[in-house]
Amino acid sequence: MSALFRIEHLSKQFGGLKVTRDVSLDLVPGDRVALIGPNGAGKTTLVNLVTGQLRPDSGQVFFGGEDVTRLSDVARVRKGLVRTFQVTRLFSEMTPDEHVTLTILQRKGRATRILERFGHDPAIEFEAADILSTLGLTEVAHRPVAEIAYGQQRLLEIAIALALRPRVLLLDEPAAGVPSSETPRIEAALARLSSDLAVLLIEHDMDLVFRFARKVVVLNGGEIVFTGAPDAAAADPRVREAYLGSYAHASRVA
Amino acid sequence: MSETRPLAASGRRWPRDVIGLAAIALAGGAGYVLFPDSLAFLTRIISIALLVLSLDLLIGYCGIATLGQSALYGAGAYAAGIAAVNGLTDPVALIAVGALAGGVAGLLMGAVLLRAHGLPQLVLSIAFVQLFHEMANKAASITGGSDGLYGIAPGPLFGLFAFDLYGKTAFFAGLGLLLLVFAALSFVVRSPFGMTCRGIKEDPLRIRAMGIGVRPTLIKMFALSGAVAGMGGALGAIATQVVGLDSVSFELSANALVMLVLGGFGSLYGALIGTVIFLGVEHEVSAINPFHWMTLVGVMLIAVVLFAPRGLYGVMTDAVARWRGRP
Amino acid sequence: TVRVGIIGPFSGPFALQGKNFQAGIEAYRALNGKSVGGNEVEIIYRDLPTANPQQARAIAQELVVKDKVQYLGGVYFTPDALAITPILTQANVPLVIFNAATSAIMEQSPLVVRTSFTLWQTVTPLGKAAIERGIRKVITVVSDYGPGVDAENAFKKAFPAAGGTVVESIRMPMQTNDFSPILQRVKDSGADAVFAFLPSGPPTLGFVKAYNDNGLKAAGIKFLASGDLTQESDLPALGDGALGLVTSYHYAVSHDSPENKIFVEAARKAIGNPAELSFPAIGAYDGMFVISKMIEATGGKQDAAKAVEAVKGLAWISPRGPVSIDPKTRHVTQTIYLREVAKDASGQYINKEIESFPGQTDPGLVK
Amino acid sequence: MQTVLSIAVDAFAYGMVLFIICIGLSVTMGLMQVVNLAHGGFAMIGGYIASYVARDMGLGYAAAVLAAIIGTIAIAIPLERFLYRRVYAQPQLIQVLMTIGITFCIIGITNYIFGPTLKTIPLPAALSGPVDIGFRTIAAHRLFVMVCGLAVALGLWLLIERTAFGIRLRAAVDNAAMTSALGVRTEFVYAVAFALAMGLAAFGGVVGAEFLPIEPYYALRYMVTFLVVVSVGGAGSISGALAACLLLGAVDTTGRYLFPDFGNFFFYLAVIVIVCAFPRGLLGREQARG
Amino acid sequence: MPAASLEVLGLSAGYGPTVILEDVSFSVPAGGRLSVLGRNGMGKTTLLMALMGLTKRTGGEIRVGGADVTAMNATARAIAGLGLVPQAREVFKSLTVEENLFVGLKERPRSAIAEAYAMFPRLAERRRNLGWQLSGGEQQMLSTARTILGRPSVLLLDEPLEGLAPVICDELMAVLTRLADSGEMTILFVEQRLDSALNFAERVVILERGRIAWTGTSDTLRDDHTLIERYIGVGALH
Ligand SMILES: Nc1ncnc2c1ncn2[C@@H]1O[C@H](COP(=O)(O)OP(=O)(O)OP(=O)(O)O)[C@@H](O)[C@H]1O
Ligand SMILES: Nc1ncnc2c1ncn2[C@@H]1O[C@H](COP(=O)(O)OP(=O)(O)OP(=O)(O)O)[C@@H](O)[C@H]1O
Ligand SMILES: [Mg+2]
Ligand SMILES: [Mg+2]
Repeated sequence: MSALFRIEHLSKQFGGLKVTRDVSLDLVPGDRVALIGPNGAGKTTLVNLVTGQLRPDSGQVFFGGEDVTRLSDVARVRKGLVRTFQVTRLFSEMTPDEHVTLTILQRKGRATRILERFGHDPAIEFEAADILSTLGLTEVAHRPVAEIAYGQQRLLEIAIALALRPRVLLLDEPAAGVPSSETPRIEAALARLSSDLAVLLIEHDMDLVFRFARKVVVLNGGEIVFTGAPDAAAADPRVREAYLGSYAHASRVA
Repeated sequence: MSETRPLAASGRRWPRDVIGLAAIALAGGAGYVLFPDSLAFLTRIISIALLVLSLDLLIGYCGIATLGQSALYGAGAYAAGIAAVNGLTDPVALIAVGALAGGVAGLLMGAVLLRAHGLPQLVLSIAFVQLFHEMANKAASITGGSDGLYGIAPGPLFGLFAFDLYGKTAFFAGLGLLLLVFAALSFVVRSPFGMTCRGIKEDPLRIRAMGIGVRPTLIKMFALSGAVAGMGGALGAIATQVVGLDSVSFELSANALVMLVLGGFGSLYGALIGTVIFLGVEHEVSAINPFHWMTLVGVMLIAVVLFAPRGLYGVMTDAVARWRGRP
Repeated sequence: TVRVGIIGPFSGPFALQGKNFQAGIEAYRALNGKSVGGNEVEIIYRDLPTANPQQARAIAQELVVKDKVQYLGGVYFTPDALAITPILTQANVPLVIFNAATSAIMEQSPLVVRTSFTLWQTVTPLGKAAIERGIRKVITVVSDYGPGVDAENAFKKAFPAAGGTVVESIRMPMQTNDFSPILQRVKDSGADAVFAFLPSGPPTLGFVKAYNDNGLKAAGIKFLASGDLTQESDLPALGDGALGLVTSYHYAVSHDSPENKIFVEAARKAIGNPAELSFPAIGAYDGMFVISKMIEATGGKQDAAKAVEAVKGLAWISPRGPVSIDPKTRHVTQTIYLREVAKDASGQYINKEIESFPGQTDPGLVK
Repeated sequence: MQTVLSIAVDAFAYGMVLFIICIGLSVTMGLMQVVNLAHGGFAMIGGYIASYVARDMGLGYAAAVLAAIIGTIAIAIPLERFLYRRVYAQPQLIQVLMTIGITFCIIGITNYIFGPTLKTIPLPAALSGPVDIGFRTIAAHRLFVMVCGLAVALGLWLLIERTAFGIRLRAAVDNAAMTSALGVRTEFVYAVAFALAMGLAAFGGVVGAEFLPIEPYYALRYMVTFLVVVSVGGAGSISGALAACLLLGAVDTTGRYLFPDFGNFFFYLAVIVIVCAFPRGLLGREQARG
Repeated sequence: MPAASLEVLGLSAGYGPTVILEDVSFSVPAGGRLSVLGRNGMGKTTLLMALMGLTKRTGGEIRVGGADVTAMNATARAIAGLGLVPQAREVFKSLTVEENLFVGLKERPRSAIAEAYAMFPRLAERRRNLGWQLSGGEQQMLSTARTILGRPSVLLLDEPLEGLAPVICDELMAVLTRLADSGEMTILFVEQRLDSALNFAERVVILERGRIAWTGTSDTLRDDHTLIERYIGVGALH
């Protein structure tokens, strides 16, 4: 299958620090890839480069065969290249329902209409309610985000991403702050994603990584040091030393 | 500033809007009955209220720092004034000219201001209004410079009501305009556009990640805000028949900001209340003691910050909430 | 009772000038009583801190409609006066201007009378006086706003007419804090003298300082100006640096006449701090005189046209010297004095009159 | 060549004056994140005290400067305790409202007490009068201001960037709750910083009085200039403020010499160009990442 | 400061008018380790913030080493020995890593910063970078190290493992265990990962809607699957 999404020789440095070194990667529809690596390896930076929050020093990003390296972040989102944030970025005065509704409106090209009422379209209301219930947010759907617990805010981040109907979804530690008992919700939401969608997951929760991923990419010092099946990653001594440590589950998988 | 109530509380809001508009109309009527001799002053309040409303659109709804709003007001005032001096006398047309000029100036200002954020943005706005001021001063042959643009003689409103000494026509024209604008803005701030703007205010990066362009949205708001301010300026020009350099000054912008914060930003009612209270107090206090009233106004501002940090409108809604909450 | 509404800058950046309005009025009332021909005169002060025509209009309308004043007086700024003139006829109220100095105001309404001056009037005699002092080449430096432009135009007309040349004209922005570069340029221009106009108040201090510090005084470049620049209340701050500056104006607090002695004493008492007395007080004092004459002529009844008619051609000896109201323009005809900053016997800085040009009308109106 | 040198000297002198008057505001606004529009008011209070001490009491210039600084701080401390402290954590617009209120009060009160006339601070003989610096003359006082400006810049930079107090202050501004949870007495740190800023304001007001004369409306008259200069420099950066003052001083001075009729156009166009080129201020730092 | 005991008696706290925590009482002996568990939004963060003096307390009492700290503000409590690693990390964005650590030193000499670098070598590499430039995990390390540097006698940790790579988690847990065991600190540990929480602490408190729902030893909880399912959720433990 031809690549839906491809990174070629991407590099970025801050001051003297090379945070991304000649990274190349591709995703095909249906891919479920986990990107792991030690803290500060450059995972979030890579996402920023791919989604256009940062400009790479060199290298290219292709999406659906088209070079999007020069496109703005907004244009990339509209094409279906969607991310979530490692640290939640939400509007504290708005409710989850409003977040999702606004996102759906955008998808339909109606987010900046002046002569329309917000939240008066039954179809959109229905879709928003559906997405929120998938992530177990129905109960807090109409409370301002400032008042809901952090874990729920994490889930809302994902809800927004889903409302955009992405073709490539980049999840930056979606489970951080979500209790292990709630991670199944995230997994369930991810499992329901359509199969022609490619997902790249960054996570330090290895349980989630190993249950979700069909391929693991390990980043260290800005470079890809390993690409392969989850079992192989868990067994790889370099990966274990640099990243996994005594991770119990890894030994079980291996 | 945060109200804990969800912003666009679903359900029907229009009864509230109608009540709000009726309240404004009623307040206007009460002003007419209670202060029949101060109509020129009341008209001035309305004119400035439009400026403050337009400022609220940018500051309260989009989080744009600006101390240059009077550039838009002045653009409307001068455009209407110059059109009037050159023979356009229909007041409605003059207001439209003001709105157009304000809108165009708004686009321009947006293009400049959106290049920075926070304090630097504030400075851009100051520079912007100062440049406008200089230009109006330099172009004395068309603007009258520091002597003011005079010789504005608007024709009768709708061909029926002439502008008179008592300022009745100007007042009612202003009140009508205010009601129209207010109704339109109440709708706008609850449209998807309004919601997007609030989102931008809090986190533009988040809005971008949702796939919404921040700049185009804000530019739109600048144009809208400019049109509102421009109408205010045009109203002032028609009612006073003179346009002075003060209408494109930093001082006017700063005063408008003070009025807005006083009333409570992020709410259209706050903008109105702030304008009425500030100008009303200033007018009364300065009539009572024309020499030392400034201290009293200063004390009032400090007191508001200490005892009503969310603005006067915030205090009112809190009071209503408490009263409702009581069984 | 007859009510008179006075509009002036009683607070804000021009509070000093407003205070002088008040001093002039109170001095008049102290010396001439608070009633005219049996009609008690009541003064209502309203504050208008800066040029703001909208507010001026609102205040004037309120004074007329609500406070039922029969006369309007005061007004420091031109745009404010222009905002008031359109309502005078319908209100049946005359406006006596104590300061606002643009010639054109008089044309806006037949009910306006002015007792102050215009820059055309004060500056024009300076042209001849400069030539007499051996000055041939002058550079003009004025603040870039209405009065400044008037001053520049007046000088540029009068000086060449008397045989001199204006080598260069500079208009500097109102908010100029550092005058050093401008005076450096003046120095480099090679003129014999600089003609300057700045509104009275804080900036004059920096200007005069820069004149001295940049060595213009030492280089023998003369300093000519309209009297606004050396108003008496600013002189102590200007200090020795101002000694020898030559200005032309319609009034000096130190003017030597019995009428002025009486006036100054009364006005100083009214203002409190004697050092604060300055030229707006005389416009107000004479303005009150004119208003009194109007009240006398109408017997206290409201008749604006008759009141104005009554003072056309009126002539009297003001503390500033002999003056009259020009029947055609309704602007005050007066003596303009050439003065030099000096120290008097008691060590106070004064504008010492050195020459007088009597019977000056406003040349700005007969352009 | 002569002209260029001459302009350069004027530009430098004017830049230093701006710096010395504005730097206190850079501390409150940039570092403490309090938009203190009453800054001019405090500078003016300093000026009045100095004028009183030097002119009416006849004490020396040095005594006047000292008295101005101490007196202004004495007035500022209760205001900090009862007014400013309430708005540190509030939105900037609320701070604007309150500090404008304070400014109005300061203007009203000084107008009432001292009257609306200009007040001067007599200079000692060594500082008054022109000095010949070869190609032109310049006021001795200007040289004095230049030296003061450089000294203040250096001292302040060391204090903010290199001392424990500076680090704690910046931490408290960044996140007051967390700073106090780490055991730092944030209220004390704030009070000291505020006093410092007000002392600088007073110092600037006195030293700069030759350029910006002391009168009641001083508090508002120069507000725009102060705001512009500080913000162009970049939030809380001493070197940024210095750079901005020198740059804007140069633009202003050159504009006024070469094209006096359009002086302000140049100034404000330059402001727009600079801010567009450096959207966070000259030396302001980026504050967020995606 | 050596470890001190922590006693909480009938603590209630909340935000504005809403009360979140109600009548919470527990105690930890000096040098003890206690894990606080509970689902999302049950008030764990609120509890730690209230202990530190950062949310409004509406009732109850807090004692550190026997001394009543209830009336103190956050600064005074920090000086009295409490230290918090907040959930949101709260690193000073505009300060460098080294300056961040400096603020946490309290009265200790500057050289003590080396301890933090020994704990997290990654921070030493980034010492001149500003707070906002750090990656999520680096911020977490910085936040934890900053508080530990101040040698609190009672350390409050709000999900300190979030965002850390597994190797780093291991190391941090080892450090924390050592600190408690050597009697230097009493540790209150809020964590979402049940196994880490149970392995670390001998005792556990479970919060449910702002009240203590269960308290007991880790071993009891580990073996009681119905209890886990009820208060924490299915599949929490592998
Ligand atoms: N703007 C910047 N300036 C300087 N250094 C930066 C900047 N942004 C990121 N870095 C550095 O680049 C490195 C990679 O950061 P990045 O956020 O990509 O890490 P990460 O792999 O996502 O780590 P984590 O797992 O902790 O989230 C970090 O060491 C960080 O300090
Ligand atoms: N600022 C606030 N204002 C009002 N309510 C709040 C606020 N912050 C939190 N809450 C509410 O307090 C409750 C407890 O929140 P808290 O953050 O203490 O939970 P938590 O147990 O730490 O959750 P998590 O596991 O997600 O971190 C939640 O219901 C939340 O909605
Ligand atoms: Mg990351
Ligand atoms: Mg929590």
